Amino acid sequence: MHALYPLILGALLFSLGLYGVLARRSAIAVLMALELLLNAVTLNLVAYGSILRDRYGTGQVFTLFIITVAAAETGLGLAIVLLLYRQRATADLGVQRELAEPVESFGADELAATDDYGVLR
Amino acid sequence: MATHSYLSPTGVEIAFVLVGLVVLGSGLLVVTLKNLVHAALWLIVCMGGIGIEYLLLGAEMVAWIQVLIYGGAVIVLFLFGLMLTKAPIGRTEELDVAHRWPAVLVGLGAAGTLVTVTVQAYQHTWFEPRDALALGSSEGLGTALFHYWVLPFEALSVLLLAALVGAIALSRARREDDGPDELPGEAQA
Amino acid sequence: MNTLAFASLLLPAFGSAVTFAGGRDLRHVKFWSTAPIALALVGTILVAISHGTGGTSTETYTIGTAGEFHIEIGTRVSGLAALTAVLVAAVALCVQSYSTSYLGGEPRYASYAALISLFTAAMLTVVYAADLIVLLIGWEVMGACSYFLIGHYWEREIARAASIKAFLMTVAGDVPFLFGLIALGVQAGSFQVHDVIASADGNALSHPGWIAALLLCGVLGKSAQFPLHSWLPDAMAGPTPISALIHAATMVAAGIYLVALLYPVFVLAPDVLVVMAVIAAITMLGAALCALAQTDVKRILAYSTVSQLAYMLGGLAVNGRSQAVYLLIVHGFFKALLFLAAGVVIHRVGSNELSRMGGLRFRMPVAYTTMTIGLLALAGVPPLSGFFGKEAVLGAAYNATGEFAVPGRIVLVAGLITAGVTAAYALRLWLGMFHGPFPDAPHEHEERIEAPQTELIPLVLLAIPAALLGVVALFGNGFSQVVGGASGESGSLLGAFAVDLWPGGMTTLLSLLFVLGGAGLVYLFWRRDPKADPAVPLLGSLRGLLLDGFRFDALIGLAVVRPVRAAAKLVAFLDENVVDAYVRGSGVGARGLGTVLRRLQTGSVQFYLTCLFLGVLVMAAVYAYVGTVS
Amino acid sequence: MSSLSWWLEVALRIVVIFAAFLVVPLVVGQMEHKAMAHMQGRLGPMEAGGFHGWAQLIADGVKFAQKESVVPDAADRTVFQIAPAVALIPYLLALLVIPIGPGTQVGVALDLGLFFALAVMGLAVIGPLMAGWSSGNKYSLLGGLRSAAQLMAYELPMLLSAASVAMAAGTLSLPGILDAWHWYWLPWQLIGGFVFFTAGLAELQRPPFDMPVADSELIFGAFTEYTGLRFALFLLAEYAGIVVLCLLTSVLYLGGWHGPFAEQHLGWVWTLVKTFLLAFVVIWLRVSYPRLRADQLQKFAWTVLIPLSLAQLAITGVVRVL
Repeated sequence: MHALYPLILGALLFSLGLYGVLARRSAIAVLMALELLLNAVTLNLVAYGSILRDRYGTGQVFTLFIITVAAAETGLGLAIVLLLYRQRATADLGVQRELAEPVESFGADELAATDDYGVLR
Repeated sequence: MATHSYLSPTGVEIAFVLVGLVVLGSGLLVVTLKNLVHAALWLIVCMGGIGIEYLLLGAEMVAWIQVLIYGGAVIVLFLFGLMLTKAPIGRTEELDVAHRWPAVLVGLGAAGTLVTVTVQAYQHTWFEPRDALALGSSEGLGTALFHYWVLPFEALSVLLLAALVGAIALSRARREDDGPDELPGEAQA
Repeated sequence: MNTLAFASLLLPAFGSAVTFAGGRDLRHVKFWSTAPIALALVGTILVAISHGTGGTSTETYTIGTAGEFHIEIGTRVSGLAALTAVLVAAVALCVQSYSTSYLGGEPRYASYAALISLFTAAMLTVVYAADLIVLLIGWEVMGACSYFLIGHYWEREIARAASIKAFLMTVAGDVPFLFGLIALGVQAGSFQVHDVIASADGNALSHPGWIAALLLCGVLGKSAQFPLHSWLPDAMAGPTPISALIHAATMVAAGIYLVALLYPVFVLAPDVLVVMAVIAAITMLGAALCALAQTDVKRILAYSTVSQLAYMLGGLAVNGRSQAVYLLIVHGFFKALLFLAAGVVIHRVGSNELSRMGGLRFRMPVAYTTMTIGLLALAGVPPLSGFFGKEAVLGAAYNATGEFAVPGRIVLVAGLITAGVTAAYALRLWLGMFHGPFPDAPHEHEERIEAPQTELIPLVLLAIPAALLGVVALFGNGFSQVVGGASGESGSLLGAFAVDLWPGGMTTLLSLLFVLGGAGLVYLFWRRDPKADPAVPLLGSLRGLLLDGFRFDALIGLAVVRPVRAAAKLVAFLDENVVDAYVRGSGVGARGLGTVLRRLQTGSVQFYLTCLFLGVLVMAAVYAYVGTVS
Repeated sequence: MSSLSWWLEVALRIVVIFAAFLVVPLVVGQMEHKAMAHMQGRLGPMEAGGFHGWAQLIADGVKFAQKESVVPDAADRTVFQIAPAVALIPYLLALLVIPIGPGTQVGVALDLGLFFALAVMGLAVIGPLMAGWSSGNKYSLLGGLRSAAQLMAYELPMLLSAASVAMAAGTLSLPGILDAWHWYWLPWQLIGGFVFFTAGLAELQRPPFDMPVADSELIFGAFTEYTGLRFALFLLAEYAGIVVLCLLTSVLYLGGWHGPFAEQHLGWVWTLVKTFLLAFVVIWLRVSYPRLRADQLQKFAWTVLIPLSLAQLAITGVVRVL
């Protein structure tokens, strides 16, 4: 098999996941996009394991590891999202803005005039 | 190897490309659909497709583990989480950020860069998926895992334990003074 | 002997510390301010006796290094130092015991007494110092002490202004002085007084002229010579005992002492000596004239001090080192006496003004007697000590030859005229204070208002040397043998020829004529109207100018203060509108940038991630491109 | 083996398995009707068709087929319609790898058969979830939520006890496991068998683990809005699940086609006998036990089944090493 088939599939899948992580507002959707990212990586690992004829099974073993980690990550991530949802009644990442300056110092009017990124219109 | 050519793809290659198209299509739907549950369901398709790709690459064990973990556990978790956060039926407006062009730019840029680099590096490389079959079986993978990767395996078990404890701690992180903290769904019922 | 000197030096310092630490208990303060100085006096006298006429002795140990130089603490006892130390200790003791009653009731007496002790210790440090750096420390501590003591009545604006003025003017001299000391030490290769004098004797200094000029600046400041003299009359704002201390023995004497100490350096710079002579001439005559015009008793004495110090400086300018030192010591005693006696009178009368006094000779007989002795000495009436001191300097000027001839003429002429003026203001002061009618009391003979014993005893004690120290001059060259001849202890430069303090016939005649003339004029005008001030008709229209000290302060204000103020305004303007503009500009700029960047700080994690990945992408693309090209 | 005959054989196997897939669950369903009717003394199901009401199942089928297939307005149509298929198909796939007799009497002799079966069974649980969400009904949603919680809880003991057998046999292939089977495995893997069977019941949401469809609380849980054939498909999926679970249990823990005699020729009979016996137990349990509460359910999984399965793993390991 040509090496490019799995590798390009992995690259494109990775780009899709990247887009999803950046573009989705729902925390769960972001987590799903994250799974795409992880799968792109594992696909590459398996492919490289075959391409490079690795006799220690590194590619597949690490794919297993990553799948395990992904499962753990999903569990924890969802626990966090649920906690967030309990406290804020939303899983929307667009309104989680604690990293920004407090609203008081910025002015409510200005905040109202911001878009999803918080960038002033 | 001279026998390889783009013009005469093998059956495995054709299958791989077809399934790959399914994977990419479903992946695209996962990140673009306005309906979150649909996106999650398409994620099943995507994961299953990747599992088949693993099979085609000769990683049999990994393929079934992919189906088992993703299909049986991760997706169920996602659906569970979606239901707990009251995913509505139908389109969720404002599911995406309003200005998607930076994300599109990053996605396209990443795709362009990665594909360019990959093509430049591996345009003359072929490999035989069947070579991986011995390794991809349960015996081969188990041997590799417990001969060479025991320590990472154990470390991973610790990680899983930590994740378990963490998840429990997170979901129990309620104090007395927090007042009633029912799930929205239960409150409704 | 050196140890004893060191102990004498440390005793007042110790007393100062204890006085400071001891709080306000009056008896405690009185004891600890006088007893250590009394012991120090005994110590200095023993040092002087044991030193005798023999050379110098230095004893040091190193306490630190500055570059290749060692700073060594220790004492250097010479004849000059031993005698000056006795003067310092004696005057300090008198001042302290006098102060116990003079200022004993004041709330700040403790700090005052402690500062006097510290002042004394600092002066003794200057006197005994074996190292120029240590000398400098004592020199500057004295400046600080004088600042505090002159400003003792800091509630009064005039005292605050005077203390700041004294500090600034002396420090203005100290800056070049410091450079001079450093240059001296560098050129001599050592800061040891011993080495410095040796290298000056060996003519090993490359630029003695510059060094002497720089050192002279410090001397002018400390010894209140023109043009840095005006702080001294203003320093009268301090308590009277302080004036006695500063004028007689410590602060101002330090400048003369330093020139005498480093005389070989100055001898190497004849130009500086001429300058010194000119300055001395201007100062002695101008100050004496000012003294004649003043109505404030203490200011009269202050200007007289300036004038007398100019005599000493003049003596030094004409190779009359021994004579100058002799005058220094003699003057120390009679000037201390004069101030303390004047303090007694001022305290009883309640005013500094001469016009508020008169006819006190029966009411305050002790003050009258001692003050008469002091004023006779000041005026140079034989056989009192002042006569011999002044005659010695004038004699030196008269006898000056060679390179000292020019300064000699200048000093001689100025000195003779000043002698007349001095006699005039001394007589005026005497008549004004003790004769004629007392302005407010009709029964002037009735009651005695004598001061307490603690104030009178120092007067009597000081009156003895003021009257009798002239005897020293009768022993021919004995004194100059003790203090080390014309050019210093080693005396190798010009030869240790014996210097005779015996008054010369010519100068005695001339100066007595001038004294008689000056005194006679004043007496004549006084006879005409005992109630009036004889200086008014005597000086005529000049009086106003002299009363203001030649309006020298106004001149300084015009020449120094206003330009400095203008410069300060300019600097302030630059600071506020140019420098601060940058500061404010950076603030505004940062704020503006912050406003711009704030728009990036949205709090949206995904936005941050987008930026992050864009950056990574650019880097990856660049890397890929570079990799492709190469 | 020529290519043609290979393809033929594959086609044949698939047809046979598909037929079995359609028939056996119906038999189990009929069995449930009859057994429950007898146990509960219910007279209704005894009427249809005369003797013992043998045609009751056919009557039910006709009734389901006749009914209108309603999709509620509030529902997510596509997902609502696909859900029954998603629930059913995994069991069909699982059947593919389960051997019923020695040698080639298996759909596909997969090297990772056990793994495959468990993986696709895990997929089957998505069906009720989809149904519960897409119905647009809060009872359905709650049913779906309960399903998800329950499924996640019982997946683990099931896998662990299955792993015990795989460990004992040293292979993940189901025929391989049966080849390695000895009679003493019965006591050896007894605990594992109990855990596997119980957890399987919970995954199937059979009573007494039927809290997700608790009819007295949630009407019919995730399936509330379903009617007609789609509802029938869900029922079929449930019975197919019972069949697959019982088959797997018999293969893993009861020796499958092993029997006291005639193993080679009539092995499949032994398998079926064991399977139907287990199915009867399933029905029996439904009739006998009250429904567990949600917390009891979770507690049972985490504090009883998982420790038991871990103990079984330990026992297996120790015996293997000895």
